[in-house]
Amino acid sequence: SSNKNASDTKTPGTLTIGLEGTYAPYSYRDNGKLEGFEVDYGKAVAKKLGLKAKFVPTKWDSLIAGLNSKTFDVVINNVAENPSRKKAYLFSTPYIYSRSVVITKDGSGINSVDDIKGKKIAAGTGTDNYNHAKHFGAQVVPATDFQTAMSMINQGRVKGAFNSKEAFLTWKKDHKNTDLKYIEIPESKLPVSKIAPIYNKKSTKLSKQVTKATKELYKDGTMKKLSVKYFGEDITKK
Amino acid sequence: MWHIIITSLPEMISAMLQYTIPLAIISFILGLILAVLTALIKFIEPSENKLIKYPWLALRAIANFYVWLFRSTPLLVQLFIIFFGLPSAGIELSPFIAAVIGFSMNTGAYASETIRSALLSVPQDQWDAAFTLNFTTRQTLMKIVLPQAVRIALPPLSNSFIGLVKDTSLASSITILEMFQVSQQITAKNYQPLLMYSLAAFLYAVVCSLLTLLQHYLERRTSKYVKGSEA
Amino acid sequence: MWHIIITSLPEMISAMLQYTIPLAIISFILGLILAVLTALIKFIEPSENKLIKYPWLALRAIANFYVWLFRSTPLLVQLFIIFFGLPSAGIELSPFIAAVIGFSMNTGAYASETIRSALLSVPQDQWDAAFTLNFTTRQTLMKIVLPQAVRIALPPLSNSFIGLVKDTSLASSITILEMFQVSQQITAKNYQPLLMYSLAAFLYAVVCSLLTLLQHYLERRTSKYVKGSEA
Amino acid sequence: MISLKNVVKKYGSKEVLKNLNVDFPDGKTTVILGPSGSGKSTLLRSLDLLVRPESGTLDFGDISLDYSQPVSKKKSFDIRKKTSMVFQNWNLFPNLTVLQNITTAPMTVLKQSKVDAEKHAKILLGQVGLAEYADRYPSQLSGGQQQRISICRALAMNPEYILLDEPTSALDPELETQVLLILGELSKMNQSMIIVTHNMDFARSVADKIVFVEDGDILFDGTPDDFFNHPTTRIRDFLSGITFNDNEALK
Amino acid sequence: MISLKNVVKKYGSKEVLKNLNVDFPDGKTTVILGPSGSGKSTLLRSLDLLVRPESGTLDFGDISLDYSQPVSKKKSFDIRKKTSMVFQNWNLFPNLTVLQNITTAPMTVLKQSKVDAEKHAKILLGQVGLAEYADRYPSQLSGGQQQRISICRALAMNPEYILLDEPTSALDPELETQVLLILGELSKMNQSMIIVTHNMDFARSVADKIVFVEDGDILFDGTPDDFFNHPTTRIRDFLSGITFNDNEALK
Ligand SMILES: Nc1ncnc2c1ncn2[C@@H]1O[C@H](COP(=O)(O)OP(=O)(O)OP(=O)(O)O)[C@@H](O)[C@H]1O
Ligand SMILES: Nc1ncnc2c1ncn2[C@@H]1O[C@H](COP(=O)(O)OP(=O)(O)OP(=O)(O)O)[C@@H](O)[C@H]1O
Ligand SMILES: [Mg+2]
Ligand SMILES: [Mg+2]
Repeated sequence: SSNKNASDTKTPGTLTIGLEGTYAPYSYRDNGKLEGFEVDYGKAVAKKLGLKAKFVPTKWDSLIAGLNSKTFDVVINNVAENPSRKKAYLFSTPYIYSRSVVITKDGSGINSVDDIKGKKIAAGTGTDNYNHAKHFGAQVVPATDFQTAMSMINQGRVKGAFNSKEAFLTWKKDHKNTDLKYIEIPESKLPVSKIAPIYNKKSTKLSKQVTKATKELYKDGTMKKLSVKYFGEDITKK
Repeated sequence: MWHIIITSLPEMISAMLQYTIPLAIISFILGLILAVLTALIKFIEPSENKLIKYPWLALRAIANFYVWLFRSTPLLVQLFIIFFGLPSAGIELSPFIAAVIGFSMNTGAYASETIRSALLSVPQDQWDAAFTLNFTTRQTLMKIVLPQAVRIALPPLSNSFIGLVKDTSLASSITILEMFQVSQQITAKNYQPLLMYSLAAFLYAVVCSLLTLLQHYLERRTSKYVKGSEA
Repeated sequence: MWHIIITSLPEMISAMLQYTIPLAIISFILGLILAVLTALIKFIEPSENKLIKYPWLALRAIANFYVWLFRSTPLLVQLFIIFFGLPSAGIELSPFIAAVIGFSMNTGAYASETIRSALLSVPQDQWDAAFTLNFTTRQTLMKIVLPQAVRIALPPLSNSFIGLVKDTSLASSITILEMFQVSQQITAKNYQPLLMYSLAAFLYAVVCSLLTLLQHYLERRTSKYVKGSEA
Repeated sequence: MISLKNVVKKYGSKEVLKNLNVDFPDGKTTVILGPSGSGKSTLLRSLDLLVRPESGTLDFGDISLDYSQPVSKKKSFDIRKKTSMVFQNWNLFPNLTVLQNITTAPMTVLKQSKVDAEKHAKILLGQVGLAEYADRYPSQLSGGQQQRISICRALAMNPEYILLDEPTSALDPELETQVLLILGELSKMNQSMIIVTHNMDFARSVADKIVFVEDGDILFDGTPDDFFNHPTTRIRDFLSGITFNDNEALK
Repeated sequence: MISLKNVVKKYGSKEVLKNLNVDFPDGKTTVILGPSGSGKSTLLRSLDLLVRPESGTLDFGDISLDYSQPVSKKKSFDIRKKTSMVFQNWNLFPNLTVLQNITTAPMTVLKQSKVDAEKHAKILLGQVGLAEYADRYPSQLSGGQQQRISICRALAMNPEYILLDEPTSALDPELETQVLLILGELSKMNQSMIIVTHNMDFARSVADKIVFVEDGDILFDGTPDDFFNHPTTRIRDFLSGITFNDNEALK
């Protein structure tokens, strides 16, 4: 990476990364610092590119708007590849292979993803989970953040939630006595989501550089190390 | 671009008619009732009768606290606490009811100050004249003072209402699919937040402008009796 | 619970001191300047001199449009367009500058109406008396009318300022890490939205209450000359 | 007859009425005179309970009231029913039409039917020459017209006494004349009236009795003839409108 | 001398001043009388350009002005410099102290030094007996005191003419006397004054010349002696305060 200064970043020498910062364990705030898997991953990539990572936390809509207006070089915020996004934006190689699960209460009558049909299911507006839940016929209730979705299940306002397994496991660590559980969705029904950095269409060079850097991080074991640190297992592989 | 606009507008307008406008109207009416009650509690001096006086002063303390609380904290937090916080106290409300309660109480707190200052601006002379004619306090309020106060309070109240229309966008945080939330969902598919936000802004502007026209109309109607004084 | 509060408070207070309060104060001052200018443009009748009259009327049309636009669209959308929309017109602003522009222009639009109505409420008699003494329009405004108008406009302006403090939470949507956004980031880890929101509300309430005290102090200072009339 | 006995009214530590005793006879016009701030309005308003003196008694026909005791709603109602006040600034209700200004109280308080109340109101309006103004709002009328309407409003309650506090001092001389002529008529019809005024010519022509108040004390209580033709030094000074040295008043 | 010639002022289609011609002599007190709404205030305000008639001319010493032409800033400044208006409701500036009310215009407009302006103001305050009120605000004073201060404010500009529009009609009789005494003094010192008033006794005692206005026309222009002692029928009616039938006025 000797031509690092040729990177087409917004601020020379800096990789400006957009994220929400409100989704543990991907990115969140602890002891006054931004932390999480995506934060560490972003730092590692930037280091490989010889750049300084600068994280800009903001709202989801603002991340999209910021991509359009090139306010950020890249958004690393648990964004899954899908055809419509691929049409509008560029992706680097994925850094997580994420499984969405249905989170529900014991005895809710939901035993498989097919059971959510016609039921009230919480999911974040604008997320892939929202679209998937809809796809399975759920009556989707928008939830602003993960805890809100859990509260809504506990309060009986919804029957379940559609979210990433890792987010639920992280939450469960803090709520050991919960009677919430998750139900896996077989790959035949819902393919694994490829979570990848997303760019403005014009950032071809940068996206390639990040792909290269990510591959190096896979090779040198950084990805696995980070995954184990935050998720307890390696979810960075297919 | 036109394609996006044409496909999104019907959805957004329908969300507007289904949630934004009913929420605003219902909450405003309830808020106004609450505001009048609160304003009267703060305005009317209790009689010396102890059975009335102390409960009244207690009521007034509650009213003062209520107004202070709802004016000095963000509306978003108020909605959140009503919807997500009250269930832990055993009170579980549907999103729409929670929104109506939150918006009414917020509007009520602000509007009560507007109404109170309008009541205060009706001169003591009017009270004297009414008492001399043997009107009771209640009759004086209903027939003489409130009608005059409403006239004075109308412009600021209309502004509050217009503000409320725009604030209904916060209802999305308690799972209501109001117009702004719908525009965000559409954004999630077409990745044009700027355009969708502008479209939402346009719809708000249309509603607010219509409401402003209504306000001018009401002002003209209720100011019948002050026309002479404009000469 | 106390642990959470004690660990979060310093972070939130520091975000408040770094963004919330400076944003509110700077925007309010700029907004006030803008408001006074806008109010004067709408208030002062241009002289008959055509070189002055037509540009002035054009300016007034702009002022009217500005006030209408910023009052009838949501502040969030205004911020969004300034920060994410203007770059496509080649104007790229830092988040803080964009926020200051958005908040000032929004405050300016609302406050200009407050100031204009305060100017209108200074009686024509005062103008007559000043003209008779050969004051120019500008001297009359500066020495006689504005000081009286400020006194009248102070309570509603203070309310606007308190509103602005709470509205700074919207700055998070243009990438500013203000207090409320910090509280949401903390929430992501501790899963206590209700507690964190209440904590945020508490901090807003503290600031707003302090500001209200300041308002009362200013009102008392500027009302020196109306004291006699309270008797 | 209305009798006040030993009436004391304080504002803060200042005695505004100092142990006053005075009668207002039935069917007569009593005029209260005195310099500004002497307590005339306070005295008049005590009769109607708009001001509550600290002590003293009010006797009014069969009603008697001790100011130092709490007053029952009923007693206050009965006293106000027998009196009606006409104010210096008219205090018409700006949100009601002229007709409504006159009829609202008879309908609300005396439970008259709308038809009766309006009939009576129209007769009264005719008497003061304003029959055609029934549907206007007060702000559309001149001061003299408003004052005449406020007299109609008072009369519509069929009071025993009409109390008038400087009823013409906010009017210019020609409008004043209109109102004074009407009050003169009422006086001739033996309507009981108590009038505070600064207009000496009017006082002289209409009064059956003069009460001169200064500094919360009654300095004169007698006939107009005595007052105007045999004045004491103080009254002569008052009548010739002596000025005070404000600098001394300041100290 | 101030001369108005052929002055016409309309509000809408209504002629409020109908081709008026009138002189106001130097060093004299001219009193303008007339019923309410006759155009007295309009006439007075035309002299000070607070009202702009549609046509006619104003001659004032070496300045002459055609109302139908645009008036230059300089000309308007010069005319206002030679005149000062005292208003019925005083129109003191409530945000300024008594002293500032008097000194602001001399300092701002005449560029007097603060020391000079305050010295002059204090002399004037002394003359009206209010030396000790310099640091109060207008709202803390009585009407009579406020009116005296507004006279000081006018005098502080060293005007050739003082214009007074019903300077005492908002005062009660005793306060009125205070102000009238001061105006009497000024009149004796040959200050040029033009006074609109309803107080006939005062008019009679102070006027060098009487102008009687009715319905935008001048019906009398002459000496007080002629006006009061040899009145026409209309003037006699006016002096005895004839009332109008409002119902006819309405039609
Ligand atoms: N609400 C009040 N609070 C304190 N003092 C008052 C109040 N009302 C009246 N006073 C004082 O009581 C005294 C008598 O006032 P009152 O109004 O009875 O006088 P008045 O004879 O009617 O005078 P005027 O001729 O000016 O109307 C005055 O010194 C006045 O300042
Ligand atoms: N701004 C205005 N617009 C329309 N008509 C007006 C205006 N000012 C005065 N007028 C009318 O002009 C006429 C003369 O008014 P003006 O104030 O000069 O009378 P005046 O003689 O001073 O009366 P008063 O003794 O009541 O003060 C009146 O009929 C009045 O209604
Ligand atoms: Mg009085
Ligand atoms: Mg006039």
